[in-house]
Amino acid sequence: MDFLVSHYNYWIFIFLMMLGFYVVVARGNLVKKIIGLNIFQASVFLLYISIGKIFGGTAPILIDGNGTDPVIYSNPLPHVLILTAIVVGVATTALGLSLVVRINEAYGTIEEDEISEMDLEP
Amino acid sequence: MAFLAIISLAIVRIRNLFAVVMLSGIYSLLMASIFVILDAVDVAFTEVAVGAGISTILMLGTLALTTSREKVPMHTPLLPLIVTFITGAMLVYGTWDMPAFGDASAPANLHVAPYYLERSMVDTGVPNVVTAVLASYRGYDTLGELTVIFTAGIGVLLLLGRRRETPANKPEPKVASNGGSGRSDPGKNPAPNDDSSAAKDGAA
Amino acid sequence: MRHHVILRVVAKLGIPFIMLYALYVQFHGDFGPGGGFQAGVIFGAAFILYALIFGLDNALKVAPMNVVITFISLGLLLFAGVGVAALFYGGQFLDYGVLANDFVSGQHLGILLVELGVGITVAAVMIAIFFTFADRGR
Amino acid sequence: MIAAHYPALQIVVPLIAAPLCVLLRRGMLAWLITVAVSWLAFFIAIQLLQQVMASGPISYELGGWAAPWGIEYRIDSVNAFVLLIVTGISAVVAPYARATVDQEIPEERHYLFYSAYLLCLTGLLGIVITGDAFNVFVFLEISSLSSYVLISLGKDRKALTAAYQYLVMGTIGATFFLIGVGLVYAMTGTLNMADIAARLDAVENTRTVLAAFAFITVGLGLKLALFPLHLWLPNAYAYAPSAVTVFLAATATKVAIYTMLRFVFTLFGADFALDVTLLAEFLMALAIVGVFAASITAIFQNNIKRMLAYSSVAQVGYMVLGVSFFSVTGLTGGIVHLFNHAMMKGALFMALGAVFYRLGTVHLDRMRGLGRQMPLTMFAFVIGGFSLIGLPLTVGFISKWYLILAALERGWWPIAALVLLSSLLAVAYVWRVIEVAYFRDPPANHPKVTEAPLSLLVPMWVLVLANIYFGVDTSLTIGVAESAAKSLLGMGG
Repeated sequence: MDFLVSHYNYWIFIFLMMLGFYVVVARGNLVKKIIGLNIFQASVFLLYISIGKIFGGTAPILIDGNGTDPVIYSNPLPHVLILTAIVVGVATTALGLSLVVRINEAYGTIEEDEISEMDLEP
Repeated sequence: MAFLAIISLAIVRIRNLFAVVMLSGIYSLLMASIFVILDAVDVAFTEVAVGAGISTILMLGTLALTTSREKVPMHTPLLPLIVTFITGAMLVYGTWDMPAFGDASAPANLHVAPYYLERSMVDTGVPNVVTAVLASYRGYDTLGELTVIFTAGIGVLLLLGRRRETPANKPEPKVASNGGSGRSDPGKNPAPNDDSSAAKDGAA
Repeated sequence: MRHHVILRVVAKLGIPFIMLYALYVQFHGDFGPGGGFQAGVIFGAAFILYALIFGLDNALKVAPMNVVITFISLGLLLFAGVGVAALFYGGQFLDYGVLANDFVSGQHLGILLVELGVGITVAAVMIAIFFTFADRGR
Repeated sequence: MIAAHYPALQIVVPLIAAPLCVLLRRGMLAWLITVAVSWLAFFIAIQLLQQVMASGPISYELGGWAAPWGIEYRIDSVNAFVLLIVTGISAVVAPYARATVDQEIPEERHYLFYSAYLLCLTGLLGIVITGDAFNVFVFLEISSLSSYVLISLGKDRKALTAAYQYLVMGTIGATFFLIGVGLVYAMTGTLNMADIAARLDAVENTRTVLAAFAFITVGLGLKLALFPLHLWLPNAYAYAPSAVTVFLAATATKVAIYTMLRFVFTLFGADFALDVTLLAEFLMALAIVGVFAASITAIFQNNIKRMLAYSSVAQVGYMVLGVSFFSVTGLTGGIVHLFNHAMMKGALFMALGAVFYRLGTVHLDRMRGLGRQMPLTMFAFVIGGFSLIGLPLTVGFISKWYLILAALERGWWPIAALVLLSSLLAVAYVWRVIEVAYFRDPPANHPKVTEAPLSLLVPMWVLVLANIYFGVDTSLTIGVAESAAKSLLGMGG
């Protein structure tokens, strides 16, 4: 039971992660794929942040400034990593979407099936 | 948390892409509030600005340029389901030996992290440890991150940018938007193009 | 949206405050949550709001594409430049400690400059991406 | 004094050059910068390799913070060698790019193109040089994002879908990698590679580490186009602009393989990979199936760029095969094939780029009689093809020789036989091109084609001659590769 309580939140993240992943692999709409990627990545961010959470902790902004105060701070390192990863994520999204726009201009559709049909005929 | 799950399920089901984009904005907001609960205020701030702000705007922009209806897929998504299931199972398997959530004595919170909390004020004089780590201890990562953003900017300009460098092009935006893409002609056979270049090279 | 008086007035009043807030986030990042990236996004959002309400053409008059592109590179150059400056002062790459007389104030200066570089590039990239998307739609 | 900062300069020089190109807004200037930077980077890489070979691994602490707290560069013989490959290829591609880019990309975007190219170079070098697990992710994304853009600039509209497909697959790969790194961090509390390696022993048998290992391997497998995960590669290489294809084909998968080597051997350790997981058997099976499946597909391609792209998937199989032996000879073969494949594929794709420059297509039908019209280009293609097959006196022979040796060393002669057999498949697809180019008459209704300009021929022949030179004199390549293999297996070197 203890084990369940201490791990259930990881499993929720995994559920979200897999939903996002499923959207990416299963859906043919190019925009929806990108949204799926976003969900997928966002849940990985949650996984990282929850690694760094400490019960009873607070945000890692030092209060009296010398680091010896009795307050517990949560782990700042995952926060830093995820800040970077979020930025990387939005960069990917922007690029992916501009590719979608160009594909729509070139093919007139954003459905994967229709595009691959058009590619097959010479 | 339950909200998150419901919204993401809705995203999978709903085929009106406008609704999906809105929902994913809400998803980001919820995500940000969870980040606050988990003490990651900086991350929450960024997630709101990026996920609910910029991403949503970009998505809407894309939908305005393309279409907002998703079509019903023709094939049954069995293989993706299996792949997803295996990945998920692997992850659940992986969490089995993970330190309990919120445990102060987890290895992640013991080795490197306390150093930052103790030293950042002494080393850098910045009380926000996240900023100190971001800009100084792992400043090189941030340089990389900035380069990623730079790359995205360059990429979007390369893909969608229009010739704006020469003001002479301005009066005829319609023409420029076609010429700028260089690929709006769906003809696949580049024959006219290479003939002319071959002729030119032959002359030279 | 050219004739929505309320929108225009509210935006005119609001945009300066958004920018001010961005600057606050930018330079207060050492003490509270925030920093160059968030500030850049907010600053970019101010321009995006302007473009949404007053039209892209007006926005392009305020921030011509050429200028925006220049700022994209300037921010990155500022960041990398701080790192290279540290090399010239005899430190390792990105070692801000050597930038001023004592280590801590050098670090502080370095962090400030670096965050500024992040802010500039992020804001410029956001504006550039939005403008190109909006421009494409016409 | 400046020599001490070579590791930082290796990355910083191309990184600063990229925004500089954007600032200057002149295609010509941007190209000059690119060439200068590539050569400078090549020079630095040579210096670094010499330093490493002379005095052991170099460590460079960025920001002056000591290792587990700050990020460090760690250069040993393995990544010094890969740095040399990447910068060397870039040094020949950069001059080559001028003519093809002039033709394939609208003039007003040239400066952006070169900027993206430099970013791609920065990303690849950054992955190779760093000693920090998370930093790998950041630079992986720099190189990936820029290569999506570069690929999408191809003339055919299929380049767009190819780039999109690569973007989705690549992002999934990177995210998997991120999950893996996160799990490792959760178990060890550190991101520095050497530190992880030291602290991982204690938790080696946990399921979390196993899952992390699986995610990192799959994520990188996507990036290096390991057989069942290779779907993005053929289209991406086939429709990208010529210079981009040359550069990516010769470097991107190599860097991904290096990263896998680094994670499997340095972080998790060969013992862990062998004992706890079935990685060796798994990789070997995938490699061999991959070699055959991809080679056979290659035979049926009429777009020659696509054919070579499938052949790249097969060649990745050879490299992974070398790795999967987990022995010094096998690893030497794998690592030396990194180098050799960069040489041969570089030369082959350059020749095709020249063909495309003149013909505007690389379709097999249109290449009839090309052997007489573009003799130098096609002869370069022939030698590159021989190297691909593995004929003696070319670099391809050396790698196959080592692979077969490694197989025999273990007593696995069926595998040696399979390597030989797969070479026959290479003969089949290379021969198709040779036959068409030399033994068919040129099509009558098309204008006459002339030899490619010098700016394309010179870099091409530099690589072709390198193919032959390193096929005869192997002291440099094998020497370094052997020392790299030994250091990976923890035997010093």
